Amino acid sequence: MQLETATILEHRDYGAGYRLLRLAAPQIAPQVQPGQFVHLRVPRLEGCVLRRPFSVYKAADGVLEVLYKAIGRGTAVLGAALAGEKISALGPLGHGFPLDLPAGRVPVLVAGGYGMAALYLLAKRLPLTGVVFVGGRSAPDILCVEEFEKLGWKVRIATEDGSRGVCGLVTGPLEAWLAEGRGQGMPEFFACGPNGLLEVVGQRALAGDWRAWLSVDRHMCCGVGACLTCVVKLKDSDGAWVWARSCKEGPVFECRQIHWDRAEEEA
Amino acid sequence: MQLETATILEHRDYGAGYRLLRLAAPQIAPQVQPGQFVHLRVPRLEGCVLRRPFSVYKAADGVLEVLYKAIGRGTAVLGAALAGEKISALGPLGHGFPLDLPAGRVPVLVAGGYGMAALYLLAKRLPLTGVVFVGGRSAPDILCVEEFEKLGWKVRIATEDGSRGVCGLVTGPLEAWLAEGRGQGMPEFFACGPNGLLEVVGQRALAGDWRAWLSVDRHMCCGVGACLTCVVKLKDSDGAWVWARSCKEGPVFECRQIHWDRAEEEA
Amino acid sequence: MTPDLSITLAGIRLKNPVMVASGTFGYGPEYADLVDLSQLGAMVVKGISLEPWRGNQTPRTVEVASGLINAIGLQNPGAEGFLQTYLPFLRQFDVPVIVNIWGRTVEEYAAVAARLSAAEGIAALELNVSCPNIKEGSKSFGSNADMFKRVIAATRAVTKLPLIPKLAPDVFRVAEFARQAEAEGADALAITNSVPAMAVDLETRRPKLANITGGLSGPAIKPIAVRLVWEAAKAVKIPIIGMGGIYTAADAAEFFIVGASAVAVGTANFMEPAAALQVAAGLRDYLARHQLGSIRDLVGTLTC
Amino acid sequence: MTPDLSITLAGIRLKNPVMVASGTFGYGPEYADLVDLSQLGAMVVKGISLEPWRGNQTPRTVEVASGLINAIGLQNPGAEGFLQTYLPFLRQFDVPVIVNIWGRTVEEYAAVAARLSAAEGIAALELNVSCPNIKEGSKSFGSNADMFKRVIAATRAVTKLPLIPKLAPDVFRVAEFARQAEAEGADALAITNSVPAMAVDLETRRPKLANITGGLSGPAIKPIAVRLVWEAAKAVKIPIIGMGGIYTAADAAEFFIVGASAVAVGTANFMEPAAALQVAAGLRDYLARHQLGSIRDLVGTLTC
Ligand SMILES: Cc1cc2nc3c(=O)[nH]c(=O)nc-3n(C[C@H](O)[C@H](O)[C@H](O)COP(=O)(O)OP(=O)(O)OC[C@H]3O[C@@H](n4cnc5c(N)ncnc54)[C@H](O)[C@@H]3O)c2cc1C
Ligand SMILES: Cc1cc2nc3c(=O)[nH]c(=O)nc-3n(C[C@H](O)[C@H](O)[C@H](O)COP(=O)(O)OP(=O)(O)OC[C@H]3O[C@@H](n4cnc5c(N)ncnc54)[C@H](O)[C@@H]3O)c2cc1C
Ligand SMILES: Cc1cc2nc3c(=O)[nH]c(=O)nc-3n(C[C@H](O)[C@H](O)[C@H](O)COP(=O)(O)O)c2cc1C
Ligand SMILES: Cc1cc2nc3c(=O)[nH]c(=O)nc-3n(C[C@H](O)[C@H](O)[C@H](O)COP(=O)(O)O)c2cc1C
Ligand code: FES
Ligand code: FES
Repeated sequence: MQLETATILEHRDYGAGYRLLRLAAPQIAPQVQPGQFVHLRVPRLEGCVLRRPFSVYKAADGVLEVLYKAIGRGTAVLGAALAGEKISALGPLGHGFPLDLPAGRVPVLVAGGYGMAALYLLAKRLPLTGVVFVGGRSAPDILCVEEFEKLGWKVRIATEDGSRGVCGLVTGPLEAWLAEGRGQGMPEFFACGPNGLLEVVGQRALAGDWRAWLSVDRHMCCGVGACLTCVVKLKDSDGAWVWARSCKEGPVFECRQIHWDRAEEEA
Repeated sequence: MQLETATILEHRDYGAGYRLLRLAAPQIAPQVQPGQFVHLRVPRLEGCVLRRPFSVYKAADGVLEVLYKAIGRGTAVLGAALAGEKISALGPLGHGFPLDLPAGRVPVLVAGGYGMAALYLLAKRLPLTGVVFVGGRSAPDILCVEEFEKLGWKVRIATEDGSRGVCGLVTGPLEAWLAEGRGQGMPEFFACGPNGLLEVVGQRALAGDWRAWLSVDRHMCCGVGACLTCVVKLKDSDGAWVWARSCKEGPVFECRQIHWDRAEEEA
Repeated sequence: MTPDLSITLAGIRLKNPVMVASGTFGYGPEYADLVDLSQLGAMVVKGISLEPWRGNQTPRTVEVASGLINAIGLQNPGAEGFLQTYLPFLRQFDVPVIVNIWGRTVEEYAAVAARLSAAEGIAALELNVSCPNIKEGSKSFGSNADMFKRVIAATRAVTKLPLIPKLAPDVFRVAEFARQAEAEGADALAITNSVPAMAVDLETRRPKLANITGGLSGPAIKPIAVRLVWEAAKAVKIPIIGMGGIYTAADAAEFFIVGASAVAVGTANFMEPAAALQVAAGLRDYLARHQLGSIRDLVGTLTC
Repeated sequence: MTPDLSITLAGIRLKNPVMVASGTFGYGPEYADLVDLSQLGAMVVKGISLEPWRGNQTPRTVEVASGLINAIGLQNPGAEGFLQTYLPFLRQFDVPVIVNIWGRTVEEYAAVAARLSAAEGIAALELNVSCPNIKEGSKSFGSNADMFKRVIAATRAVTKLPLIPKLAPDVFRVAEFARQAEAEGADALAITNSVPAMAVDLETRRPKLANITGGLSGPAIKPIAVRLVWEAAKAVKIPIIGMGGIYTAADAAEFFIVGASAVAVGTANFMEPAAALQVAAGLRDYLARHQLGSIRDLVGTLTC
């Protein structure tokens, strides 16, 4: 974990409503593990008091890449940052995905939205290839497909409007694939996306008695475990629950760890 | 008085630390009288709740020009506005300088800082030419000299460090000029600049039994007379004082109107 | 069908529930060239006292993070000045005129209320029992329960006009004050006035306001104001006019949802003179989007 | 000569007068990779209660204009958990550790104070009598004069450690509470805690915080906090730790000028983990520029 004044190398539209932010961050970049994130101070974001967390999409040669979508004021103002500008980055933060798959497992990645970015680094670093399921509302929301294919991964797409891939939710092609015989071995899930997606993947893994590593998305303040904003409920030994900080112990948790109680969770 | 969505036509450095902002403001521009001001909503100035007031430097053909110096956050952020952008302008506001000089008067303009900009429009609109005294800390602080000369005005300069014109305060050349015989007639003063300068000009005018029109610079909120932020003390008929709103009854007051009590005034 | 913005508040019929807040819109003529006053929910004029009042020395305002601190000190032309100079002007417009009043003593409150009640064309009196900028007494009224009660009772006794006490932002006792105002016969409540605050100039080490302290208004106080309205709305049945940092329809909607029946736009007028009209238009859109037929359907709909 | 930033506060020697505020810097390990804890004026840990406490449901924070509303609800590992897990870690650093404590009853306050007093390595106890996020009781302590007194008296009776009550932002009665705390034997005061506030989600019409209300902190409250410190400093002789929206040395200087002897940096840590160190360095520059030999020469120098 470092606080680094990074330099913006490139900042451009990436398609699907996303922007690519490339940063020279020689201290942080080499340390990044898939699923970890960086906490960025958006330049010129006045009237706001928090950094914004983003998963790392690529990290190599002292360079970090982030893919993000403008959803509110912070990401809108971030969009105006120019190549050459400095940006304060705190990272890498959190605990990412495990890379040591037990023998015979088939990695199955399930992504919604920016989840594709977070899972790309995982696909790149995993010792073997597998299959990626990606869902979105419509064709233009589907990110990074070619990137995954270049790494040798199979990509299955579902869109709610059927404009690309299968029509419906990503669970459709996932179930089909599982029914088809799911590759050579036992699936091991890795998911990143809306909380609803995570829960579905978690439930499916539990049903199949497989493991699912879920990257949860929580609002964050400090990003380092100090403020207790980002907590999620984990199962306790005695059937009760305890809080874990998604910025520190997470954002990746194995689905068996998570205590789901939907009513109390964030939307 | 109009609220107009103006378009930035040009925005560039003007020298002396000033920037020139040219606006297409077809509703406001034709109405502007010298000494009036516009209240601008600085684009992207988040975390601030007020507009910023600026004197009009030029107004012709539906175009307004403002010369401003970056002194705080508002003017710094304004500096980033680009040609083509929209900017909300409220104006023209206040009461400016009188243009109907009694016969035989010589107009004497005294300016500090952005005062040169405000007085330029006056020089242009007055039915006759006169002399302009301009003071500043150092040569690079002296604005618009050539502009005035082009209009046929004489310009006398004083800088505190002597790097341009006479060394010292602007009162030096002013006194010298008065002693020399001060042109053909009775001086009529028009001043815009720091409150200290205004007071000196006012005192000198009183001493000579001349008139001095002073444009006071007060912090403003509404700019239209509603909030009572910008008040200055005017002499009352019975020797006491009453408040006047510098955004409405001012910013220009004749020095005999003003009730000076320095201790209570803004720094 | 376009949603209905009209409401009846304290017996006054308003075309829409968005007023302009006292002290931020003058007495009418100031913004009349820019804004059609007839389209305002109500025009709440700057605080009027029995006699003309000069207010504080300058500087009187200072901009701070997402807010403004003001210490105007209630400068005003007095009741007679208002009635002669401004009320006739305001009566040209089809808009309810609410006069914000204050006094240095309980008697002065009653006197100015009585004087204004004798005039035609005033829809209601808003009692400023909370202005943080007056030293002689008004200051303490808002936070001193006994004085607060006496001021309301004394004005109630002399006027038939609807009475709208404007509460001080007393963060821990708002429900108590709201209940007391209701018990004394208030017809509605205005919540909240600006929050006591100060700022210091680091070069001179002097206060940035001549009055030393002033009242913080603007977006900075919105979350505090929403909370105060929510607490008060749970405590009383009389309607509440919510205010504090309202710039947009979204800001206003928060106040309605926690229980305000109307809102007022204050500091935002300095940025956008037509802010109140924009808020009203935006509320209409919001209601339409949420399939609510009337603004009244939004009031107090917070689900906890 | 470089200006002297060291102070002695409630008998504790601090290298510099800039602490980190309770709840914004964890218990030490969280920021230790980024910030040399030994360089902090003091480390004030997140509120500790007798037993472990889970705090509120999520969402627990929401960003608003120039501020943050939090309703963490005082989640903490309890006194034993703190003593076992965190105090040994903190004792590695040359920094005074101030433990912020709270209870749901007067007895719990005394019990946690007693337990912590038995440990080595705690410099002082900060009494959170003002947290707006606890429902059972702590909430009312800060605004209920009688409870406030009893809490201070009860903890005073069981500990020799310096006691620092942290006041609620009660805008109209801060002087009264400050005097009462002094009378009950408090060694210093911390002013202010966050300001009760709320925010509403317009799509769901639900509160943005699971706890409905929370405490507003950050730049939005700075002018309010400066004013509270000023009022309190006039009322008491014991030193005051000022806080609320401090991001820069300029922010901090305002607090010193109105009478704070030390300051704490809270919400700013989330943006800049080393904010407290930057504030201390900036204060040194400010003192040098103003030819003041010590930070003590700045305290209470407001000219009105
Ligand atoms: C571990 C993690 C990794 C993330 N990775 C990515 C990524 O790679 N690409 C990407 O586009 N987005 C990512 N997000 C979401 C991203 O942080 C938000 O989109 C962003 O914070 C929105 O900021 P805003 O100011 O534009 O939105 P606003 O809604 O204006 O923000 C208001 C507040 O809410 C917070 N917030 C809003 N939406 C989210 C959200 N979905 N998650 C967390 N906080 C939120 C903001 O941080 C801010 O504090 C990630 C979030 C987390 C927690
Ligand atoms: C009638 C009038 C005409 C003016 N004409 C010009 C002009 O032609 N060119 C020019 O460069 N400047 C002019 N000024 C000054 C200009 O308004 C300020 O420089 C500007 O408001 C500074 O804003 P800021 O946010 O950069 O400064 P900050 O100091 O960050 O502003 C904080 C607050 O103080 C106010 N403020 C700060 N300095 C001044 C000041 N000198 N006068 C009034 N308010 C101030 C701001 O408006 C804002 O409300 C004029 C002021 C007035 C009243
Ligand atoms: C410059 C100014 C003057 C004000 N004058 C008065 C007043 O005379 N009487 C009053 O009750 N409130 C007065 N207020 C308070 C406002 O009416 C309003 O309650 C407060 O500003 C909060 O709303 P806002 O955040 O929308 O401004 C004044 C506020 C400002 C900013
Ligand atoms: C996330 C968060 C948690 C907090 N937790 C505590 C706490 O446990 N005990 C306490 O006394 N104050 C707590 N506070 C209040 C701060 O210590 C501080 O008084 C307040 O935030 C004002 O300072 P600031 O504006 O610099 O943040 C907390 C504040 C925040 C933002
Ligand atoms: S964001 Fe602060 S603990 Fe996780
Ligand atoms: S700025 Fe509002 S009255 Fe002049």
